Amino acid sequence: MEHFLEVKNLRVSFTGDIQKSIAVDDVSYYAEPGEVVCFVGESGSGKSVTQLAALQLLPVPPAVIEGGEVWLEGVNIMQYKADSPQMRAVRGGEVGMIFQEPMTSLNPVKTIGVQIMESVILHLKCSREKARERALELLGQVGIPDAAARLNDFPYQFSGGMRQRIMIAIALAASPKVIVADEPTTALDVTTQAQILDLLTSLAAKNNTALILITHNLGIVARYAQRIYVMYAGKIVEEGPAEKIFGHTAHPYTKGLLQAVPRLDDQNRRLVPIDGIGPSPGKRLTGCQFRNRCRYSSEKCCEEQALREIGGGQRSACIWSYEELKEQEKEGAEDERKETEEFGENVLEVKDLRVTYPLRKGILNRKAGELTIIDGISFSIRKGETLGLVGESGCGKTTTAKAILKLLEGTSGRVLLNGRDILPLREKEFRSQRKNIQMIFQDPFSSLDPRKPVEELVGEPLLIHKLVKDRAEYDRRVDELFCLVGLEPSMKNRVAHEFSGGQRQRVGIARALAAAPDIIICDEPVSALDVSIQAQIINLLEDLQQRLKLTFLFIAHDLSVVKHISHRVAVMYLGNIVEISDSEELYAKARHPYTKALLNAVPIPDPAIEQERERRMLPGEVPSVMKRPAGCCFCDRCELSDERCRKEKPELVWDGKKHGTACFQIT
Amino acid sequence: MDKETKTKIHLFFRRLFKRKLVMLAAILVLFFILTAIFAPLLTPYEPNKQDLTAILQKPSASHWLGTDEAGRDVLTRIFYGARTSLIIGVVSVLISAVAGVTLGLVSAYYGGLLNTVISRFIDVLMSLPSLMLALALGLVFGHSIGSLMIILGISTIPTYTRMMSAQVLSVKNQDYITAERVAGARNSRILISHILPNCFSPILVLLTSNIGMTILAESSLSFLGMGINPPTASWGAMVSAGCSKLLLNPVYGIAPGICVCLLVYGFNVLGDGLRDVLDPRLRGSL
Amino acid sequence: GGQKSEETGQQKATEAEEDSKEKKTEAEKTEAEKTEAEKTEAEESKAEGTEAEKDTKNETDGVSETEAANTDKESEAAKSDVKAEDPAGKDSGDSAQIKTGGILKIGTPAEIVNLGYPGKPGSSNELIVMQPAVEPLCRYTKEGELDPWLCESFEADADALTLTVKLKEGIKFHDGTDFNAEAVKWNWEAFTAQGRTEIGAIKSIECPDDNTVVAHLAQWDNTIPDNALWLAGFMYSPAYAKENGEDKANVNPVGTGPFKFKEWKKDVSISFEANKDYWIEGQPYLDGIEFEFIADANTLTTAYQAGELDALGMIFGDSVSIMKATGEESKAEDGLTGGATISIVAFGCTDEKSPCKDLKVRQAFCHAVDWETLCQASGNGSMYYVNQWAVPGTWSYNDDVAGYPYDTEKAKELLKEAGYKDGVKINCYTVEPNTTQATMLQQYLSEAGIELDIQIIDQSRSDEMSGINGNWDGIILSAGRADVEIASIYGRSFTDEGVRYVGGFLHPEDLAEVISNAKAAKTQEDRAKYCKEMAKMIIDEYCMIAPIGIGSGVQYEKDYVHDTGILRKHMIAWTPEACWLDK
Amino acid sequence: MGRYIAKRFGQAAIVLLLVSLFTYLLLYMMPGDPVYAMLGGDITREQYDIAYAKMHLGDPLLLRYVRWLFDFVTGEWGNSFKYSEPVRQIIAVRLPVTMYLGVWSIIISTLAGILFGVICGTKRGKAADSVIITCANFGAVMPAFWLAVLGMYIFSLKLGWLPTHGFTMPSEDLGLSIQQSILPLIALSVGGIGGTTRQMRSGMLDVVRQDYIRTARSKGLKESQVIWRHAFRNAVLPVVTLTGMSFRNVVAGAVSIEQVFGIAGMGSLLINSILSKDIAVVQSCIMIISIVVVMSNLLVDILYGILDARIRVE
Ligand SMILES: Nc1ncnc2c1ncn2[C@@H]1O[C@H](COP(=O)(O)OP(=O)(O)OP(=O)(O)O)[C@@H](O)[C@H]1O
Ligand SMILES: Nc1ncnc2c1ncn2[C@@H]1O[C@H](COP(=O)(O)OP(=O)(O)OP(=O)(O)O)[C@@H](O)[C@H]1O
Ligand SMILES: [Mg+2]
Ligand SMILES: [Mg+2]
Ligand code: NI
Repeated sequence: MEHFLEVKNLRVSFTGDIQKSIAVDDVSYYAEPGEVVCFVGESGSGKSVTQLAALQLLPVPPAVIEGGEVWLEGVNIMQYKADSPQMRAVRGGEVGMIFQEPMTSLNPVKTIGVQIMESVILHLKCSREKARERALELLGQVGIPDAAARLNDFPYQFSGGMRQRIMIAIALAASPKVIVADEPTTALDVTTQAQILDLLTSLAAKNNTALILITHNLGIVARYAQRIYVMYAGKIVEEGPAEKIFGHTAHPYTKGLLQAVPRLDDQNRRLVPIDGIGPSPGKRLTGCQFRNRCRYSSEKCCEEQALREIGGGQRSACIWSYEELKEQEKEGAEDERKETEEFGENVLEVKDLRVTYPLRKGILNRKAGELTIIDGISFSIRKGETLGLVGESGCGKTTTAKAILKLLEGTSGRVLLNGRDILPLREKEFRSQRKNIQMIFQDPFSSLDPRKPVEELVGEPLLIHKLVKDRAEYDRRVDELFCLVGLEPSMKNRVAHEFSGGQRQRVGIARALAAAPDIIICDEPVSALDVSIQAQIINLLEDLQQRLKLTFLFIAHDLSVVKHISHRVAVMYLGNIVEISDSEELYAKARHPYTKALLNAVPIPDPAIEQERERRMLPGEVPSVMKRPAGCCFCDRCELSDERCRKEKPELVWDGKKHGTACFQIT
Repeated sequence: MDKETKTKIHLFFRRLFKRKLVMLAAILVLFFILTAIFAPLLTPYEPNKQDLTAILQKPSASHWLGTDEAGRDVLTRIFYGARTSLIIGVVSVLISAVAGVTLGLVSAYYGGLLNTVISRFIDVLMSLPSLMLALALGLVFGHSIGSLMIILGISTIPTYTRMMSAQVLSVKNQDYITAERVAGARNSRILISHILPNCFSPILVLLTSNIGMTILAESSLSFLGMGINPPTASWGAMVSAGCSKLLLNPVYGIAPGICVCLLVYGFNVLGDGLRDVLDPRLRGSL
Repeated sequence: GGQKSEETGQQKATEAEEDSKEKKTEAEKTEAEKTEAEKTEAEESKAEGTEAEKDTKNETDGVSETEAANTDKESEAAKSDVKAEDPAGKDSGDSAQIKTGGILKIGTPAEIVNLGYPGKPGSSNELIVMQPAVEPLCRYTKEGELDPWLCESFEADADALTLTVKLKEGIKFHDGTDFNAEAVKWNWEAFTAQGRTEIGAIKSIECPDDNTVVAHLAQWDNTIPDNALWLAGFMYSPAYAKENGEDKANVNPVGTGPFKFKEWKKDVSISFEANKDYWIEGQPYLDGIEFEFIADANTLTTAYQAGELDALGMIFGDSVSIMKATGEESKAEDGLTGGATISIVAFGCTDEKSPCKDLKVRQAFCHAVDWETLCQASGNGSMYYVNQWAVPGTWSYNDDVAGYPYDTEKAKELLKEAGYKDGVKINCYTVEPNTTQATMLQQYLSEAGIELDIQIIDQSRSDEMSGINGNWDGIILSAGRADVEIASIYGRSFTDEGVRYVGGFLHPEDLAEVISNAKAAKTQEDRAKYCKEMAKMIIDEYCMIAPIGIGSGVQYEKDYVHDTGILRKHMIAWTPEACWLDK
Repeated sequence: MGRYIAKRFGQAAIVLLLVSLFTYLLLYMMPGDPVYAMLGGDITREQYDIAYAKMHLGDPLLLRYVRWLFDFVTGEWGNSFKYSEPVRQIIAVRLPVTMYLGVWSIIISTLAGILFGVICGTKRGKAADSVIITCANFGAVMPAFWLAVLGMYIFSLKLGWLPTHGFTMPSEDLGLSIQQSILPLIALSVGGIGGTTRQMRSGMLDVVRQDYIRTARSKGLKESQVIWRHAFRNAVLPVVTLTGMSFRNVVAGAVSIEQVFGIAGMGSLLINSILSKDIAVVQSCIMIISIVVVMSNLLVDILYGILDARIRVE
């Protein structure tokens, strides 16, 4: 075989309860040493299954590998049994794997040293002492400080990013020639994501390893990939060099993906979501799998489409050529986003909000101290405005939201809702007021009661606050709400798991809207969703705001999303707001070093731009409230920090009325 | 929508019975339920009709499994005993489940002092050997079916409470419960219509296998002479009475013992099957 | 042994005895038997003398009817059974030679709590188990006559209100202290101090000399000889009791018996080892006796069949039927008199809620049941039917008791007369072992329109109901003592001074009078007359109890077990010193 | 760690106190007069009064309880009315018997159960799984006394291989002890083996689906290594809990087994003492059981901590 790793005509299916479902359908790809190959596609498109199948790591019932060859260095490893010595030598030895969830991919009851050394001993056949040395070396390579001391620690003692580094160390243990990284950064913060990916690609380049990177984030693809495979419904729909895919997008699905993501460099663009929901392996269409969501589909799409060469190493499975698509695109031109710039009174005013958790100790659970989570933050939101709140994981965004909603103990400061301080109110008194302030949750899966028809969930606030007089009115209102969020009212008797993620989030939005609140707090409402659906939800929220004059506190860790939707943005770090400003201004003229680092870490889905951007990595780990520095909370990761930063805590300094920054080094 | 629920139920059973063992277990349980219901039709004898001239006879054409120490037909008593054993099993499990689940629900949800009090109470119950508890309560309450059910019920309360607490603790921090609080729902509403239904599937599994446990416990109590009041036929009483007459009519002790085994086995396998079906991670691999 | 005795220079007799024992253990049997024979002869002559004395006394006190010559012979014969070389010995005749050594293992489900302290052992099982170590003043003959054992003779004088007991000489307790008149006195007093009333008529005790005890009675009571010489006649070492206290003494039987107490593993076993200084020389033959307590009927019988036990004693219920089913024959003699247990239905006649307070209901109850069949079916053949609270074939048994023949129609009629046209519900309290009986009763009664509601209660609750402070609102299925001497038994239940069932039974004055007459009777004729009258009254006139049957007692022994005497002459008294194993 | 243990003991003391009070009340509520329970029904008023006074039955309930509690705490556990012996002495004889059998049965059932469970969990759906799990299910539901009676019937009576009853400590007579222990141990362990197998199997099924197992496989470990090095330790955690829980029943003794094999252990002692209302014995037994429960819980937690580092910090 001419390629180092080549997979040919891989087919995988799952035996389900009712029928067999095809997860990977005739997929072929290859990778060369030193190359970074990316797989992109929506959730469920078969990216993981493809890789797992190639290494025979799928659970064998229910999965069935129906056919295909996997050639590695000229040997078809598919001929070996899953537990055969040859296959085992390949796994870990020739091919290293890194999985999506760093939290669950390490054995919780074994020290990381054991877990790394196990791999080393297995493939390098060396003594324990040698293995230990190698493990230390690996940990050093992946950037874990003080490796020798940490070898005996357990996975739970590491942060997510560090665990992912350990996973990488394990994957690298035997210096494999191929590394498969299955969404290695999806669960991580942007800053950590950038660190991990940089690490991976640099190690791959150094060792001349082929890196197969699976992701659904197109930004990442643009930054690192050399070649790209776009998967949809178990098939590769487009493949080619990165610049070609971005610059000369030939498949409508790839186009859809690109248009659906908000970008940092967007100028007031309305997102273009891919309509409909993602592929379902159970119900396969004839012909092009994408045709029911494709705006260019025609009758010819019902016929089977093979990948066609379209030049420059790019292949696409669409019947239309690049030019034909371009032609049709002009007809449906992109619409601009309308702007409203008039905001009303302050709906919500937060003044010096502090949240603490008690630390308990001893036999009697005495309160031994306090852990400050939110360290005195202030902001306000005007009617019809969206305030974005960004920050790394654990900085206290959710805590802020919950504190405002009075879901936490240990809150101090003032929270004025329509001018009235709600913090001193008792739960009973506040209960009737709850209809004025609602929330949309991050996880559409866990935020809906899995056992209730969604109609009951959406209608519940109506009943609780007695907003309807009778059953008829109730039904009417619920139907209205469903229509409002773009759901068929006929679906209202289904339960949550009968909806797709996006639809569930719509239900969540409908529920938040039911009581016609003054303000809605959105806690990362789109971060759990696929890019295509993310766009739908963002558009929906924008539309609803326009129509109903809604006010949002929009929490996210994805700066591009926040920038897209918010009028103003507050950047949070370790329980403090370090910078707050109008969104355009913030992105154009970020001042705080942390904000700058954040912006820098966000990839932009365009290889051309990515290549020109200067890359500055934010050092260090995601902060923890347990280890809060004395002065400026950011001082230990900041390049500019000096003595004063380490001793004093900077206050927000206002430049004009709108732009506040909490940093000594700026003014 | 009615149709939808129908297909859902249909699907549920199809998954459940896809494995032959579960099917077999279901048939077993059903079989015993049917014999219990139709006991009078299955036998020409009365369960309590004695024939003191024909005691402890070996199996014969007229008495397929022989007779017991009062000349009653053993097979007939097994049929009727199925009633007692099933009723005892089901009702006492319901009693303990209702009590245990309520305690667990309330203590885990509210926490604080209530939790402390309930947990200590459960600790106390747990510290007492269940048989001794049943025995002591039996002396206090007597040995009617009713009190036996209460007694057996009380001694299994802790299991439910513990399990329920753990469930509630995991569910109570889920976003959908927070969502209810955000919507302004009262605690009672949250507890009853959201937390309870979502904690129930492991309890359901426990329920089925506990029915078996209770039937077993009843036979142990009978063996120690603390069983149900005569002349009511119950498998437990028969096993223990029959065991001491193994040399006279071996079938008398062995047959009800096998019935206990089969029924309890049926319930257990059914419970396991339910667990597998209710566990979404196992779907498709069954 | 021999060396030691030389050094200490003990008496020759002791030396000889020790020697003989040593030889025995060395299996030089012929010699040993010779020595033994000499001793036995001497003893026999002694025993004859005693009997002669006793004859005269018995004539005067007139309690034990006429002392027939054949009784003498019989008792002698019974005794000579024990003697190895007696050619006329019935039991031992076939197996000629007595073998010594071995441990007799007796399996039993009985529960033993008290072991020997005067007045504490209550159940007949306890009396049986303690006999290897603690002996009574008198045992019983087959006819139920007192048979002097630790005493030479006794004399009860109704007019002088005395009971004079002459003791055997030279007997020592296991702790080395002497058995003498003071010891008897202490034992009787300790017995009463336990709160027991059996020998309550004894007003004072004097010891004219070391071997004579005289008890002075407050009033004449013809039950005194039996109670004082048998029940209260088990002689415990006063010295040991005083030194160690009641509790310790109660679990450490120190008497005069052929075996010394060795170990009591609670609920597992009690073991005794041979008493080398036993007052009958050459005896005991066994090295030890061990009672194994096994509650489970299956295990007990299986252990016996598997050869792990030599004998089964004090068994009932399931064990008996299992043994029967496996074709084993009980070695017990039929028609034993004293100390049997009787199963009865005791009617609660006084409780307001009890339907049984109506005589007609009680009679209907009795007519409704086929008692004989019930007795057969529920007793597994170890029970025989009686229609009164007395032992058939004894002088106190009344053949004129009409009883209540099985007649369902009559029962219904009586019920109707009592005003229960639509039937009546009666509570039946029973302990677990009797439930089969109860369910059988239930069946009969339901045919006559009586619904029996069976409530299984534990023993202590049952005892409480039937005890001095108790009462019950239906019937109690229970067991009582059956003996030849029934007046004191009746006195314990049907008089105001009674202790058992007193709360539920009526205490009619006429009955009380007959009972006290029976006790105070000075001639056997009177005594029998009153006793028979009592038996008839409580059945035919007041119908306070319905007897179910008397436990005949079964005893299983392997063929190699000889001369235990268990259930041969008396339900309780046996001859541990004479047992031997032919293994 | 020391602090943690101290805290646990603090909690345990409260539970023990409650347990003793609860038991006391329960015994008090039970029908049947303790005097009769001790002396039987055939007693005179004098006998009754003597015993009544001796047992302090005239004193208020609370006073009796407090007196008992004081005695217990000071190590003076009182005398058994029934056995006329110090309670400590009685328990000192019985507890070792029960513990000996119980601990062995726990060891047997845990080890066998784990082994079978692992086989089942890894061979899910195969013949071995079906056979073992069917046996385990039946084993778990077999009434222990029934099994005991049948076992004795076959092995002791029909085949004559084993003694029918009795118990000897191995220190006294090893051969006899082994012979006598075989049947009781089988009867005691079968249920446990069944239960542990089921638990272990479902634990394995849970664990083999976890991501870290996939990680282990992706390292190229052999399937057996994956199972024993990675899956086992995680899957065994619930079994540890189960075993810890079963300690309670071990000390409480298996009454029916003791009865069948004529073994004088804690079970029969407890039951008999309850029936004869021998309060001092019952209370002491319950306390011992509770203490063992507390200790075993602690042991389980410590073991948990060893097996799973995450628990250690909390
Ligand atoms: N164990 C399984 N049993 C049944 N179906 C499965 C199983 N694993 C995966 N599938 C199905 O195979 C299809 C492809 O799944 P895969 O995990 O490869 O998606 P993916 O592209 O990696 O998505 P994501 O971005 O969410 O990781 C999905 O439709 C999924 O439902
Ligand atoms: N119940 C709790 N007890 C103690 N600390 C807590 C608790 N809940 C949250 N924290 C801590 O509070 C800090 C802020 O948590 P929060 O959930 O608000 O972060 P976040 O910004 O929403 O992060 P993410 O992006 O991961 O959702 C975290 O460091 C977390 O460890
Ligand atoms: Mg995936
Ligand atoms: Mg959050
Ligand atoms: Ni034995």
